[in-house]
Amino acid sequence: MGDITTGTDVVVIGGGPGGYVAAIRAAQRGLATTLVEKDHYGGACLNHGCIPSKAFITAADVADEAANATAMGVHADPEVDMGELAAWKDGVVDRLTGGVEQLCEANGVDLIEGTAAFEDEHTIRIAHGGEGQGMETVAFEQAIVATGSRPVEIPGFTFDDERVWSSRDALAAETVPDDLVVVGAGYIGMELSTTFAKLGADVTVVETLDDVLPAYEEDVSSVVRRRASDLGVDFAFGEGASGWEETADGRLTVRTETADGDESTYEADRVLVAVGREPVTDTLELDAIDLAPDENGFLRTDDRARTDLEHVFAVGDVAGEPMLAHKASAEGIVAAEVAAGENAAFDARTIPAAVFTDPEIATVGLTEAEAADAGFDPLVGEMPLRASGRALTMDETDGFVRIVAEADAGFVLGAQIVAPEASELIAEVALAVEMGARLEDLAGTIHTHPTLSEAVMEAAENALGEAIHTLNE
Amino acid sequence: MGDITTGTDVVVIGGGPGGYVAAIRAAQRGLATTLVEKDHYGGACLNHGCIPSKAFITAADVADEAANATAMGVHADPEVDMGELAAWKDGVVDRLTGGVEQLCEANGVDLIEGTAAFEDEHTIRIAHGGEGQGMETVAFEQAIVATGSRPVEIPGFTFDDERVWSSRDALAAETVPDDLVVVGAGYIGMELSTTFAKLGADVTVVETLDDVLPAYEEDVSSVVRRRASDLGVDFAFGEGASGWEETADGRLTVRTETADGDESTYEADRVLVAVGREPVTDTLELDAIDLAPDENGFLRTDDRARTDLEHVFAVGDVAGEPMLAHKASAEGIVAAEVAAGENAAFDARTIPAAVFTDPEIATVGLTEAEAADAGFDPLVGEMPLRASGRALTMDETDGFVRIVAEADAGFVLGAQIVAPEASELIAEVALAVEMGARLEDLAGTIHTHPTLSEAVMEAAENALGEAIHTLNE
Amino acid sequence: APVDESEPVVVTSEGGTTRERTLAMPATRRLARERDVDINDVPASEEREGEAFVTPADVEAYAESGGSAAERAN
Ligand SMILES: Cc1cc2nc3c(=O)[nH]c(=O)nc-3n(C[C@H](O)[C@H](O)[C@H](O)COP(=O)(O)OP(=O)(O)OC[C@H]3O[C@@H](n4cnc5c(N)ncnc54)[C@H](O)[C@@H]3O)c2cc1C
Ligand SMILES: Cc1cc2nc3c(=O)[nH]c(=O)nc-3n(C[C@H](O)[C@H](O)[C@H](O)COP(=O)(O)OP(=O)(O)OC[C@H]3O[C@@H](n4cnc5c(N)ncnc54)[C@H](O)[C@@H]3O)c2cc1C
Repeated sequence: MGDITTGTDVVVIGGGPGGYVAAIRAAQRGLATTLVEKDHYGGACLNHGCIPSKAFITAADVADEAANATAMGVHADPEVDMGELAAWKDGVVDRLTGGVEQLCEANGVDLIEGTAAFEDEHTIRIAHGGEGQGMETVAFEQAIVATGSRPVEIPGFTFDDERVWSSRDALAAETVPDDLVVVGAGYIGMELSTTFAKLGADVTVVETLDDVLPAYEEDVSSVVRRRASDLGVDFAFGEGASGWEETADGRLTVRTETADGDESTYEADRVLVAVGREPVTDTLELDAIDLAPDENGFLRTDDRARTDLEHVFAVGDVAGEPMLAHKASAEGIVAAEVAAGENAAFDARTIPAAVFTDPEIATVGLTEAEAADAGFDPLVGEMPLRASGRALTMDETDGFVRIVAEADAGFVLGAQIVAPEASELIAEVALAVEMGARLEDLAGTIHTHPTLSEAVMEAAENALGEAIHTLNE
Repeated sequence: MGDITTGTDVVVIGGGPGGYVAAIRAAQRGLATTLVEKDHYGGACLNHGCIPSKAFITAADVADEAANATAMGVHADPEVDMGELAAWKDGVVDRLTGGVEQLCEANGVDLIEGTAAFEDEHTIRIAHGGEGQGMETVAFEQAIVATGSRPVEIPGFTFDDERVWSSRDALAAETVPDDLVVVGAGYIGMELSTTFAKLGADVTVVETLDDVLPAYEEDVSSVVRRRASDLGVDFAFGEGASGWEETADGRLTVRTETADGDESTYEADRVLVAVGREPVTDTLELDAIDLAPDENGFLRTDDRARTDLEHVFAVGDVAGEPMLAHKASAEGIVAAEVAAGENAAFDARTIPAAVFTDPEIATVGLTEAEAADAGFDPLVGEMPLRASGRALTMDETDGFVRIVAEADAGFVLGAQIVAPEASELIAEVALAVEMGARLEDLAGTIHTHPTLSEAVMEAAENALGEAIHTLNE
Repeated sequence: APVDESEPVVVTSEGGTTRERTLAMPATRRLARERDVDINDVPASEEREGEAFVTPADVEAYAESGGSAAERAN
């Protein structure tokens, strides 16, 4: 194929949840829209992030729950065939990425496969994959950069050895390693350690800090840490992974070092490095449009998702924290609508977040400490799951719902939930925060019995000093 | 024990979710409160309703999911030991009923075990259970009647034969019958048929109407019907159970009749009659206070939960539909606060309801037809689960989220959800209805990815003609 | 929340009599009861679903102005 040049109103670079959502909305608004993706539609999220990880988690949970339900009279000895699991997961991913492609086409988005780079302020050059596939240039009025992020490597652990896994490699696994070392106890590290432990691996987590999930409060992360320990996950806190060697039988010895220089070693079949993600801008040739990432590599944007250039937007992981799919999509919508001339802006008060560990964690808005720092007089209510009828009938009583409000008028500021289905329960509190709801609104809304969401109501009642199922101090 | 007479501000008759919640709130408000329960604290809900049914459902689901997860590579051959399941369920019930007792005591409620009947407008007589236990009278200022409901019997099927089960008997089962006939395809009938089918019974459901769950829209109930069929549940629609005979080997032959008089028979080990519940007032000697139930047996109340007598309240199942635990508790709170002299009223706009079938159903507010009947111009949005990433990763794609709003300004009027965790997802929409939220509020609240609750947002977007993951006609 | 702030509609009851139905958030209803105000008497600054929608501020304003239910009953 030779060079061709076409023109479009909006070019979207990157087909992840930031980019494809932006492209669909731009097309819905009547703009001629071209989406360029170098790899797979759906981006990290659908191909090697949110979706495959949740598929693995589902299967691991089904097996783990059945294996550990003797208390309720269920006896099973589940075996997980990792090859079959991987194939099913691939099927789920294919269906969703195929769906993204269809939705784009149905909405009239032009799809181009290839790697885009800026040529000048109104032109991109697209290098098609594969030899002899040639180049293509697209002239555009406006561009939306949605190139996402990739896993960070640490010194001594490049991802080119098949024994050194990024999260992407872990989610492409076709077998379960007998021994797995996980470097990093952030949310990706913890989701995957728990999952691989349930799938049968002996997991050791190496973390420089002294607890899992440092972004969360101690009583939140400790529930997950304890459960992971119960599943057999070992923790090496205060240790940083410094390198690895091959053993005689082709396995790995992972070396770690404490701040004081004490060394330890861990033998494993695989080492998963999950220490963070970094924005992807290096494929874009930003120089050509005189745009530079900030000191953390992100493209800075305003609340309209605009970069320093009026006609170039950036959304999703490449545009900064929190690096979450739903934040990427929400920004994608704003960018598309602004590009279409609408008066849109990213004005969500809050972005909920979930960690799909066991139990799940979900948070929204402010913690008690953050509320105090922000100058509020925080009023906090809690409902422990052990007082929840629904939790008891699920045999899942570790965790709690905490609601943070401000004492004056009782406006809901945030919530921290550690519970089965926490990721679903948080939706109600997110709506409460967005709507400017008060504790009485949560408490005064009738909640179905028996559900875990009653705990949201009870936590609000507890804050008001009116709980029925917990004692109000 | 001889007769004693004591005095109290408020006597609460019946310790179910209506009564115990009322008693705790009354005590919290400083009233001297006496709670009389003839049977078990927690009422039908904790002892032979909501809680034991959900405990059975959990275990049945854990086993069923593991047995049917070969698509995702999980191989298991779970066996359920019904005796162990029953013992675990009893433990859960004991823990919760014990909790109710503790909470009552911690709040200063006086507990009396026995059957209460009115002696005059300010006195009840309590007959203690067991021989020689004697009587007790309690003088009260105000009374809250929370005597609940019991399963309806149908002609030919009295619950005194051990082969004829009420829902209470079914939930006390220690073995799984090989063949089970279920009379009635309402929510209790459907929850229990699905559960017993998963536990290994061959289930036939006999229903005079021509579909399951007649209270729900056809596209809602059909999802549950199809899934039940897949589980092996047989349906005999258009047939009413007319009687039964013992077979030679001690089993049952259940006879049914169509409207045209055609007879059929079904052999079974047990027949579960789940055709409805009726309010319990016959133990109360209401004549003594000149109070009479209405033509359906309910005690009529105003929005302060007051009966025709200023100082006598009625809450929960005995006070009318919907017969749901959370409605009982909400009324209990109102009654207690009004009794304490507060300006409380039952002014919830909506009472959500859930059915714990497979998948779950949950509804709140108005359906499309109800909205039209109420004079609204209904605007409806839907998100099928097969378009939800989370549903795909759970291998659960039957069902949908439907949001009903009014077209003018987009105020949310209701929702019908058929999905895993529907009972939890409905909480967000209930809050939306109570808050007077618009479709844009649901659509504009960022929802965590990947979750089922995104489908609530997508359904709202679909109503607005702005969905990303479904096509907007 | 994306609340429509264009034009506050003041929906009052005709000729001083109370409305039959008022929409308000749970916290507002409770506030009204705590302030001993009949929510159906409170002048509404918004309208939803074609009916008066009373906000907490409406209740406070009305209560401050002395329009309590108890008084009216007297
Ligand atoms: C294991 C794991 C689990 C996760 N779980 C969750 C979760 O549960 N919930 C959640 O919210 N988030 C989760 N995330 C994060 C989530 O995946 C990201 O936040 C999200 O994918 C960001 O979307 P994006 O559109 O900004 O970028 P990406 O999804 O990274 O997509 C960027 C796309 O741009 C393409 N691209 C890059 N450069 C070019 C170029 N020059 N030309 C053409 N195409 C280009 C890439 O190929 C890619 O497809 C997870 C991530 C991982 C790794
Ligand atoms: C199988 C089944 C499943 C159910 N599942 C759900 C569900 O998932 N969600 C839901 O919301 N609802 C469910 N329900 C309905 C729920 O159980 C009732 O709505 C709820 O229990 C009503 O509460 P109540 O306090 O009004 O009455 P009850 O719970 O019936 O309690 C009444 C109490 O009063 C006592 N009593 C009666 N007469 C006297 C007297 N004269 N003196 C002293 N004590 C007396 C009784 O012993 C009883 O303990 C279910 C019901 C059944 C049968």
